[in-house]
Amino acid sequence: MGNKTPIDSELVRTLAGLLDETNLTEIEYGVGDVKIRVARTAAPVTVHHGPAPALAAHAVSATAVAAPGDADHPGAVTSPMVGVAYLAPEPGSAKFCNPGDMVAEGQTIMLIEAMKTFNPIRAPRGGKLSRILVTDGQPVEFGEPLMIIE
Amino acid sequence: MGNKTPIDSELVRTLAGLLDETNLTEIEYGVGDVKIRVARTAAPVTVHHGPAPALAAHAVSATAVAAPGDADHPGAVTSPMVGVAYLAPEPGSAKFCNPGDMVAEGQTIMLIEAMKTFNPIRAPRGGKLSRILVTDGQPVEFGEPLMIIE
Amino acid sequence: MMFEKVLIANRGEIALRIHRACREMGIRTVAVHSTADNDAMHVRLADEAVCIGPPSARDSYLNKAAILTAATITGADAIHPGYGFLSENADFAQMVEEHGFVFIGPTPDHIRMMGDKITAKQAAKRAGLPVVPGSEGSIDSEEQALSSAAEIGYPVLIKATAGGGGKGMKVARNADELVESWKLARNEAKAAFGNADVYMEKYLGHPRHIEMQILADNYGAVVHLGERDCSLQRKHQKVLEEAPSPALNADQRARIGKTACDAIAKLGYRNAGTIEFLYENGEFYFIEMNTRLQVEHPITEAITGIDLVREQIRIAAGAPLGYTQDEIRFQGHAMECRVNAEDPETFTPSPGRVADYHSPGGLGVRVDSGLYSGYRIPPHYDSMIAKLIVHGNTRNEAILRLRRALGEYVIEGVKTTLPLHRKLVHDDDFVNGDYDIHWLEKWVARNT
Amino acid sequence: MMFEKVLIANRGEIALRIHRACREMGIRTVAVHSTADNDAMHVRLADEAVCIGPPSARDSYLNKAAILTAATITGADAIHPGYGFLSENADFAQMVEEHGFVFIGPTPDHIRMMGDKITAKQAAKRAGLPVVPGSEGSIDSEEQALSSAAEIGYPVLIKATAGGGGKGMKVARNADELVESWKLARNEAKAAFGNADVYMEKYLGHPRHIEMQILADNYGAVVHLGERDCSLQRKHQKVLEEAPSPALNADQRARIGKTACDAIAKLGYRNAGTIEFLYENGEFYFIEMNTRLQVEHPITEAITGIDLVREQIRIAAGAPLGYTQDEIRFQGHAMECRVNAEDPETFTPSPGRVADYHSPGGLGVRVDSGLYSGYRIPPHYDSMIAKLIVHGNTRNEAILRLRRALGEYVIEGVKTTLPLHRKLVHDDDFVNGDYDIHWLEKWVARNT
Repeated sequence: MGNKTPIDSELVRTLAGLLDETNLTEIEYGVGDVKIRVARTAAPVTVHHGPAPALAAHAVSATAVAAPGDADHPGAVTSPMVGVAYLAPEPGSAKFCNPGDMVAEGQTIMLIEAMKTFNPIRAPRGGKLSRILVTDGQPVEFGEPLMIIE
Repeated sequence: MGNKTPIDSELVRTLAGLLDETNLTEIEYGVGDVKIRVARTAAPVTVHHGPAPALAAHAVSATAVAAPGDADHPGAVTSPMVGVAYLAPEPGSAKFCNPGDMVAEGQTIMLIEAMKTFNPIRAPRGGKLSRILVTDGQPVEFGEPLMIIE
Repeated sequence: MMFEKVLIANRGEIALRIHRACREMGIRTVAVHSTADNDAMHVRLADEAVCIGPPSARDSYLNKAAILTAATITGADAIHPGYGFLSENADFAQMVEEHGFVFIGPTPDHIRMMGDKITAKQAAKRAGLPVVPGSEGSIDSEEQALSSAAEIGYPVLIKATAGGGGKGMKVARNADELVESWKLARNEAKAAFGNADVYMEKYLGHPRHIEMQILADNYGAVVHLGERDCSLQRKHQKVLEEAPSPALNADQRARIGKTACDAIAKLGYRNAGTIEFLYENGEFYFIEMNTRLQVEHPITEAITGIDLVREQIRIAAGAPLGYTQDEIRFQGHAMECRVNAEDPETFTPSPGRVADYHSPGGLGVRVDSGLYSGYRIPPHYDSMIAKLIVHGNTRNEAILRLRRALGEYVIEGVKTTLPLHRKLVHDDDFVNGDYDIHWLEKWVARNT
Repeated sequence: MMFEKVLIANRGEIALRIHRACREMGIRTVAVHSTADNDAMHVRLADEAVCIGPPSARDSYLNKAAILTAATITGADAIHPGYGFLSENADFAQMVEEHGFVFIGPTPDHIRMMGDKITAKQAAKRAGLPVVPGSEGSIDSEEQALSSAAEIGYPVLIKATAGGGGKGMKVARNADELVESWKLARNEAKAAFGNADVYMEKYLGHPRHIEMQILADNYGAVVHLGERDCSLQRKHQKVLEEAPSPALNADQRARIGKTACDAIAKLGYRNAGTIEFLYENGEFYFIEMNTRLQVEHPITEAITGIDLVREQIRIAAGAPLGYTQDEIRFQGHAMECRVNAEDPETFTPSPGRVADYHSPGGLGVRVDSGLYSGYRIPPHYDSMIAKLIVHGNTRNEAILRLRRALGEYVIEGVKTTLPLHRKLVHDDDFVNGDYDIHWLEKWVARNT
């Protein structure tokens, strides 16, 4: 595959480290084409039998940078597949939608590329797009929250 | 050591099994010279992390046949050493004391043999001897309740 | 050149096993997982984790596109398929290669060849592996039946060409029984399938399941790592395996090992593979070849000191084997218990929360399991949750160590087959190594 | 005749270790324990358990009468003393024998001989073991100093005969320094101890601690199981051990091994034992002999495949070794981390409740520990709570496996030295095997 989309794991890790250090819950960071947002809400630590055989912190998933809480948001639109999210139909053109826009049910709100196929993601319901949780070109996992429509 | 005091572990196990089966909390059993009492109160199971790496039941300690609760009885006299308990100064003679007797502080209430030495066990306080928890010739552990003086 | 990052396209203990091998080679790991496995041990331990789909295996662990996308996104060099799921899917292996990743396993062609029973048997025969002797075509006369049986040797099994499910199947132990059996089989076949054609095979009454572990590099070097005896099966699922087989001696091992290596060389096969045989009265009969890592590979690792997953990765990265058959030493005896989250009497699956978990330790004991205290065993997948492997200097040492370790193993909160294993390892036939592939079914019927 | 019941006169991981060996030999076990160890793993697993005293070791694990009484009551045949506690107490060994039990270890006389530093060194020298060269008596003149030093070889150490604690101790690297050092040492000795007498020894600046494991039966057969390198020490406590030593080659191993075996044969020693040496510039110097099982014995078990506790029991029961030196094969490389319940920076003990416990598994990993989730580590005893042992085909494999296993090990609720080990195994000097007995102290000072 010629045009892999390499993600800078180190950068994510650095930001995750800063998040810890500064006790922030979210950092958004952009340099040139690269935009990264890292966030962390209180991790659902199992208190009683909790820690479990791994240092959860050391496996900072490269793609799991959205705040875990967003996935449970009633208005969250989650990714139906693993792939790369695109907010505009082609590089340089206008985004499908922007925070504050009213979107209609069935309207294409972003694309997810998987296996060289661009899969349109449609709004599951109409409403106000309150937040976009991913950046253009960001790898997303299955189930990862993409946008919030309220 | 010529005259080892072999204890019949199987018998203890059988009684322990019967205890479970019949849902009793105590069984006393005597045939000829042998007398065995097995008892069990609700075991102090650690509920949360409980079962712990062993089948507690399979290690029925040969000497731990007194009810665990007795050790916590305020009037309990516990064994200061591991050894064999004797209730009378010599075979065939009268017991040092019997249930119902009033005993005086410092009075010898039994002997514990360890390493061929007979160690007198003295009443730590005066009072009424309400129960004798061991039988003549029974092996006892350190800390095992011997009698209850109330 | 060695890989920098390997994607593990599997779950459970085998995903953890592969992760560990990568870690020990300095290779970074990507765990792909379904939403049901968010808390799985290997997901927590991997360098990167990517959720590829919902619990249903079809949409996650069997989802070729999602796995390849995850490999692309994370920049993996190679994909290890483990066992089960896509491990013997030739199309997947081909897609992996077409997308520029390395598939840690054999070529798609070899997977395809061995994936079809008929092609596999033909290929095996051509490559010189012993197969169950049988008639070339249908047996259409008494004379033909008698001459075929004489050639094959009694007992023989007469089977409907169109058949299955035991219909039209008859055993003949000698020439006296043969004609009647042949007639009965034809009649049954005619009645059941509308086709009276029958063929003839050697009948194996009490075979053992014995398999040879093979390693082959890309340069024609092939070695075998001895056999495993996997005769203890219930509903065609292996339950307890051992290596070496109590039934073979060193001579037989060397002979079947050489036959297997020669066949693998002739086939041009690469990477790890297992040739499964039925074994009876000193003779081996090819059943099938597994073109992947086996569940029971750790017992081979124990007796050879060779890390099979490491070897798979090395071979896939283009490294030569680097040792020859005579450098492989077999040391001691190993056994593996597969522990399932199932009722040990009814075998009903028992997923759920593991309240307490404590694995046995000490000399000669290995546990491969993704369990931990508080882990929830998801209901969506295979019920095998742990493998307990012991190694001893002798078979007797291994049995005593296995009993000891089974006694220490604590898995609370779900039902497991540990009690079954604890009983099995005290059985006299087991202790004597005196069992065939039917033995365990009968033992289970007697003991539950 | 093999024992039917063995009493384990110890606690913690080594009591569990001994229990496991007994179980695997079909021998019943008696755990004797203090009230602080009622819930200890080996107490739960043993066939019988007898409480012998309160938490204080003096009144329980060092209470000879209580232990012998427990042995009598339970009808044990033999007593295994483990390490520490009464394991090198000659009087105890003698009492055990006088009471008609078998002591699983050497004779009381050999324990006594090796228990006294001076007797031990004399015995070692007579038996042909290399000792640190030194002057026979005090050095009373410049001429005597010069001739002694020439004989011993520089650098030399001049020490006060009456001394200790570094007073009156001087190093001379060559003849030019010698006379002044001798004078200074005498003056310091005179001032510190009122006695100017000094003697001379070879000075070792950067020695390694290397020890040979020995097994000897009651019939004169002696073998060595190779060496262990235990140079990584902090305050004279071993922290991480490996076998073989990165500093020795096969030739050196064979040579010092033969020297050690010959000495053991000459001494008429029986059972397991360890001869500890300082090693510098290709030379070995006897320090002491441990007449018992060592904490670090599992790394020897890993590279030889020999179960040392089983061998101790077999020898004590009168069995012959049954193998010769040339049948012992050294395979691969092993390392052991001692995990203590201590702050990894201040080394303050950290007893208490283990909230979560998960031990690493997989190929080549062994854990010896009595810990479990919910266990309370009592504050009364040694802080060592677990040993993590790995085995690989090469030293590099062992290091990578150790890193992997340390990463999986979870002990929550108390502080442990796991973080120290996790850092140590990444140090370049460690990776290169480039360390002596002083190295770890400096490393700790730099890293905490």
